[in-house]
Amino acid sequence: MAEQPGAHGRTGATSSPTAPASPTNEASTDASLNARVKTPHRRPWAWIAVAAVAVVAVVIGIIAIVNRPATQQAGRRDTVTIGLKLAPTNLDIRNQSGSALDQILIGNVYEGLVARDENNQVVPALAASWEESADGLTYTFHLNEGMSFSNGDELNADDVVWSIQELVGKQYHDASSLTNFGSITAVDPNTVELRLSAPNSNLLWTLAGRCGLVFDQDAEYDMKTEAIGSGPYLVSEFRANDSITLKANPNYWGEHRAATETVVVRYFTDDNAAVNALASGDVQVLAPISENLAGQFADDPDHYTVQAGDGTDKYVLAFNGAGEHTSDPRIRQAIRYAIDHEELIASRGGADAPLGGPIPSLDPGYEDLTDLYPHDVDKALELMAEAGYGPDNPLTLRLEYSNTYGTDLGDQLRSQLAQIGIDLQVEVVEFSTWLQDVYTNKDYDLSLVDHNESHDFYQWADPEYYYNYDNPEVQSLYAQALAATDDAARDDLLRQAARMVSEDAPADWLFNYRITTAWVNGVEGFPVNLNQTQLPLWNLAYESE
Amino acid sequence: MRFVLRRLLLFVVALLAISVAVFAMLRVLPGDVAAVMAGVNSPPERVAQLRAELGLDRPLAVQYLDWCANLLHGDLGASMLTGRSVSEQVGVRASITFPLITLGLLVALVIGIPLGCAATLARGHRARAAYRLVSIVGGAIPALWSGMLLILLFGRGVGLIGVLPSQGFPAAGWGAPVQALTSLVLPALSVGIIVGAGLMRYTRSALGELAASGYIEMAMSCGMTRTQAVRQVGLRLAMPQMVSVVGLTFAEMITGVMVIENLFALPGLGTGLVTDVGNRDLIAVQGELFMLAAFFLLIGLLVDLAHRALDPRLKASIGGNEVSA
Amino acid sequence: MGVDIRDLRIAIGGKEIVHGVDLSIGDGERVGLIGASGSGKSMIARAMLGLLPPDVMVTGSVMLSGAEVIGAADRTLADLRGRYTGMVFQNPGASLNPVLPVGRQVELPLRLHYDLTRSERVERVNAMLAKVGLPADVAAKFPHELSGGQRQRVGIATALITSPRLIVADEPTTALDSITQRQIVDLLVSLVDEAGASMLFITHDFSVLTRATTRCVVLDEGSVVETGETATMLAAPQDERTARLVRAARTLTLRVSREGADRETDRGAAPSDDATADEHEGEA
Amino acid sequence: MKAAIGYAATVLRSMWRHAGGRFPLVVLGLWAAISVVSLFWTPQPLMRTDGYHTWQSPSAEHWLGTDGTGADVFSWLMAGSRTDLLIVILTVLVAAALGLLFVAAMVSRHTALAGASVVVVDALISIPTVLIALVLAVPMGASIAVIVIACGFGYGLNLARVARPQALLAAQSDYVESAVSNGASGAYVFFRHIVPNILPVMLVQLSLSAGTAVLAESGLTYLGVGVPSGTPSWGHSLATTVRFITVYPLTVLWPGLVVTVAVVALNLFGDALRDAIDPVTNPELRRAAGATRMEEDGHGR
Repeated sequence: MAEQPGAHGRTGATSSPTAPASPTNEASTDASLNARVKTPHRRPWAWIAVAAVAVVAVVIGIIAIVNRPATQQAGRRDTVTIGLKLAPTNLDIRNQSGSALDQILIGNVYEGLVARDENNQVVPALAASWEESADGLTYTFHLNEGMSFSNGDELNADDVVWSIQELVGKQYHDASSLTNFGSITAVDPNTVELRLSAPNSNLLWTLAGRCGLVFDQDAEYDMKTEAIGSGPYLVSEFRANDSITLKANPNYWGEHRAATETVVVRYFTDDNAAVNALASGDVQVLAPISENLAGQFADDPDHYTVQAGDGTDKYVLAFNGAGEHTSDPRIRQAIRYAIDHEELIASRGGADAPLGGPIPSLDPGYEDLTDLYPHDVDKALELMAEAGYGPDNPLTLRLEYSNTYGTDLGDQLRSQLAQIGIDLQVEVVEFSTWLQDVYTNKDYDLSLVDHNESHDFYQWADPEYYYNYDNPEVQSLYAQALAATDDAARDDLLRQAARMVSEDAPADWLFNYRITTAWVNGVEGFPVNLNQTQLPLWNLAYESE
Repeated sequence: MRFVLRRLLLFVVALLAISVAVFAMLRVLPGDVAAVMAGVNSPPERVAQLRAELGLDRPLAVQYLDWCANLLHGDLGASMLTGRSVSEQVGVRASITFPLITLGLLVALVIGIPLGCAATLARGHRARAAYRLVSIVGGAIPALWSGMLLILLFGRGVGLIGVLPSQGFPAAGWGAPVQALTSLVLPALSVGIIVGAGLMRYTRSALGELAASGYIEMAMSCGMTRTQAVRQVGLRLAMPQMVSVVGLTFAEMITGVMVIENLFALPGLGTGLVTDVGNRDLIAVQGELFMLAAFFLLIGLLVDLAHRALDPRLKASIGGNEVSA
Repeated sequence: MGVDIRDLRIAIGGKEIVHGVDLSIGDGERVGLIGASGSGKSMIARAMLGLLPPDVMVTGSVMLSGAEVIGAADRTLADLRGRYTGMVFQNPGASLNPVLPVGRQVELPLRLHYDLTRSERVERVNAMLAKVGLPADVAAKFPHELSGGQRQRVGIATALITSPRLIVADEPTTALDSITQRQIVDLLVSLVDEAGASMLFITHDFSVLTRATTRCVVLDEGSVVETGETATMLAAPQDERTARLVRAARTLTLRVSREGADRETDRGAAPSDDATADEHEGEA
Repeated sequence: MKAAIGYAATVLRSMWRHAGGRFPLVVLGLWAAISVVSLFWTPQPLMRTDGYHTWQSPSAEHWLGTDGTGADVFSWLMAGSRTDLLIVILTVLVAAALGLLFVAAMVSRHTALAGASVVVVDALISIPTVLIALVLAVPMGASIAVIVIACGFGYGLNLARVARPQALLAAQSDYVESAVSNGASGAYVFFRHIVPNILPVMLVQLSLSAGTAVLAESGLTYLGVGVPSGTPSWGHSLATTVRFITVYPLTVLWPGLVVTVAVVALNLFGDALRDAIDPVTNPELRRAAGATRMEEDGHGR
């Protein structure tokens, strides 16, 4: 805004626009004033500008230095930051649902009698070994010796008994999956005996989840904001929906001692922010990373590793078995024929696996059922025509699902189903609304959920479940499978049941979501498989190059 | 004095009205926090049990009065989901959001007012058209988009000149002041540019009106240049109006701020509110909405008071609403 | 040497409003510039002091005491204004800074141009306020707390505080009732004469003109129509347009003074934005 | 009525004559035209997705490429224009109706009502639009109605506040006094005398609000409380693609650009409208009105 000459346009007169000097001397008729005229001084704009530029430069320099990714000398880091997606709102693993809690707490902070490994098999944890009676009704667990909680309290058979009795007595979350539970007693400080009223072939697996967790009966703390367990880590800070800081548990008793002193877990709802965090070095691991965004890291193998892992996430497009139109099996089958699973998977980056039935590859009873309902639009059109609908006479159906899955799937399903004369009205709602409408009130035609739990076939054997799927044969097969004392027999029964379910088409399994994990080279020991259900971090280490 | 009392009374009445409205609206919503806690693998009995534990099965009026009673003690209750006290939770989130808004506003002021002055003083058709274009285009960019563009430019690890963090807030919060501040720079720029463009427009029009007025001529006739007069007298005279505009902007900025917080993964009030509404954590939402509303009402009150303090013509009059036009 | 204006032309948006005006004011002379509304007389006054907005095209020559005004740098002009020249505006309510106490307003030209201590300035301001007939406590008051006549006295005090050689008074009495008009004109004339300054007095009111000026220039639609002794011209206008102006001005004066008085009372009751008042006038 | 059409024609004509007015008129005209066309035709069927051809670069088939579901970006933007147009029109109507209602209350002859409404407007105006939208979205779900109600409410309040001084002047004017003393009803006086006086302010303010509504649509849709899934809108296009800006910057460019251009056009429209309906700056209007009153010395205001 410097003053420029020519304020008044041009001078038309002959007189030159020289700066007037004469009036300045005798401008006032008051001589005493004329003597004290201020000498007009220009402000040193140039200097101010230079100073401003300098200040900005210095500030940017400081910012750049402060924010430089901490380039410490190569070597093992004592802090590793990992980025996850679904954030827990509280730490109360006994009451709050959601796999986010299982993921971060089980195996890290809380430990169960038994645990699962990367292949979804049951392995020892607090119990070093166990025996099962021949009738499958009594399980005897032999606990490790010298176990303790992070607060120093001893962990013995009494704590185990108390924890499971509390679970059953107060019906904490997941208590219902402890089918046929009879009683639990402490035989001695290191032995626990669990009795069932009838055999439950799922028992050990169930105990590897929330049901088998052991809590300190003497500790008093707010379960929502704190966690006291026996695992290799303890929660040093928890910010709801944002981050959890895990520190190595100094009182840890076992072999899974934390390899890294501090693990910071950050949660990103925005995929782009997550990717930026990995790119900028704020996190060293990202799981999951959207396959479509992983390209930039996959293309840079010198610095990053990108890998997809197996999981038990089943994207279930459920058809309401009691729905006005979806109770017609022809329509359900038509929908299954109409959906092009390969296309869905391709649009998501191609990492996911097709899934033709209710049991994913890591669960017992898995069988490739994808050829039961291959993509066949003609067949679908035929079935629709039988049911009295077609492209000229479309059937309107409503699909309701939670906004956590994005809008793309709905758009794609609408497009695919439009070809066979289904006008799909897609409603993307909040999870709580979905819970109310679909899960609780069963008021829906189609619903889409990622059922990420493992061993969850019971859903199809429960006529009260929101699927409204009631097949006594399936229910009987599942009951037999539960009662089986032999794993092979159990798997066979489940296989039969799964095939039956898939044939009935109470739902379409869009795909088995495989989690893509990306990490900075030098990170070791981060589980790739099943890392959205349980994420043991004790072995996680980062050796920077 | 009477004016202040009246405004305060209004403030209290408005708060009360808002509390009832928020409560009533939230309680008739479908879905509840117990169902969210129970998740998709729990039998209905478990939901009922949780409802009872959380006290959601009591009559609405009882719940409301209970909440009001606690409110009188300055207790907004504890979030059903996180178990933390709502006031503490809001405080933690506000410690990100309000600095963000303030920084954004600062950016807006730094951009808007000088550019507005320059636009007023610009000579020639072309210069003025250019300024106008800047202000209009600047105000027409969606926050989402400008935020993204800024990340592409300056985001550390992804940007062309990647020097600034583009996501998250340091775990230590304001305990690490430099990191905290730098993590707010890009978000603040994103919101600030848009608001700044609006402010520039407003400054220009307010000053433009004043520039042709006798006040500027008078100041010039006393010996100021036009630039000096516009900056010293014009800005000062525009200030009462500007304060009102900035006050309203402050409230309206929260929209952009919510988007920006999501984009930059900042755990502030915006992201918190969206999550809590989604989880039907009614106690928390109620508390947050109430505090936000109270805050914005307070801003409104302060703006009105500042407006009066800045304009001696209003200060003198009584029951000023008749004149504040 | 005073003021010498040669072939002054002013155009707004390509439309010429003042068409080559010549005018000169000698040292210590009081000259009137008279013309109907829209004749361009206020524009001339503003062009003389460089007050016109930058998009107004001004050509020709305005010499203030030997210095060229047209085309001079902003800063140079600003240095002249308030020191060599002082200006009294038509409507003090719309020109006195409403957020500045009267004392600070009057002090402004002193502060901008002269190196005085604060107490020296206060002393001069108080003396000036006394000279224009305002009570001492006015210095701490805001313009809106004063009556129209008092405000114009503040305006005069501001214009004269530095004892400039040239006073430009742009319709200083139009917004006032007729009794106050006379007082203000008399005050202005006496103060100008006392300081030995020259004055350009702009008005459309011949009755005021006789009191204020010795010589006058008649302007009509941007051109000078007639120049001469004020008294002579009033008695026997040479030009037909002057004659019309004289008649028109006489009737106009009556009406305007009444309106002005009305407006004064309005303001006293409810001080309001002057912009609003102007619009109000526009509606009526 | 004829007079009103003539007035509108004069205003539009003089807007067209200025460069600053022609651009918004062209853009808005194009916007309306595309909205109508998109109802019958889009280059690609709107709802067709193609998982094998996601994130395609522009081609003869897909003029602006495809998005993450393989849908045609250009078709979606075309169809989005009608949703945004609808939102803008409805929001403006709601804002105008509410604004007038509040103005009527604020200049009402019942001083208690007038005072109370001034106070209420002052209080409500400080509640951000997004909070209203967020709360509304819970029972209503994501929907256009949420945007329209929340924005219409907020902008209506703004309008009332801006138009109040003019309305007050009109309400205190002589012709209203005389109309009232002649027994005219309140509604008659309001629509006959006060509304015409605040119309210029209203039009300008509403065109600004229209621009803000387009921006609000994109923001609210991103937050999940705006346009529902499956309804094409610019905000939807922006929100669903913006995450991929680092990978497919070109695809994200278009929705942002469209929104920006539309909002610029709406703002310029407001400015041009203000100039065109202001008798001081628009000589044509003066001529049309038969008024030849010149401003004193040409630089009144």
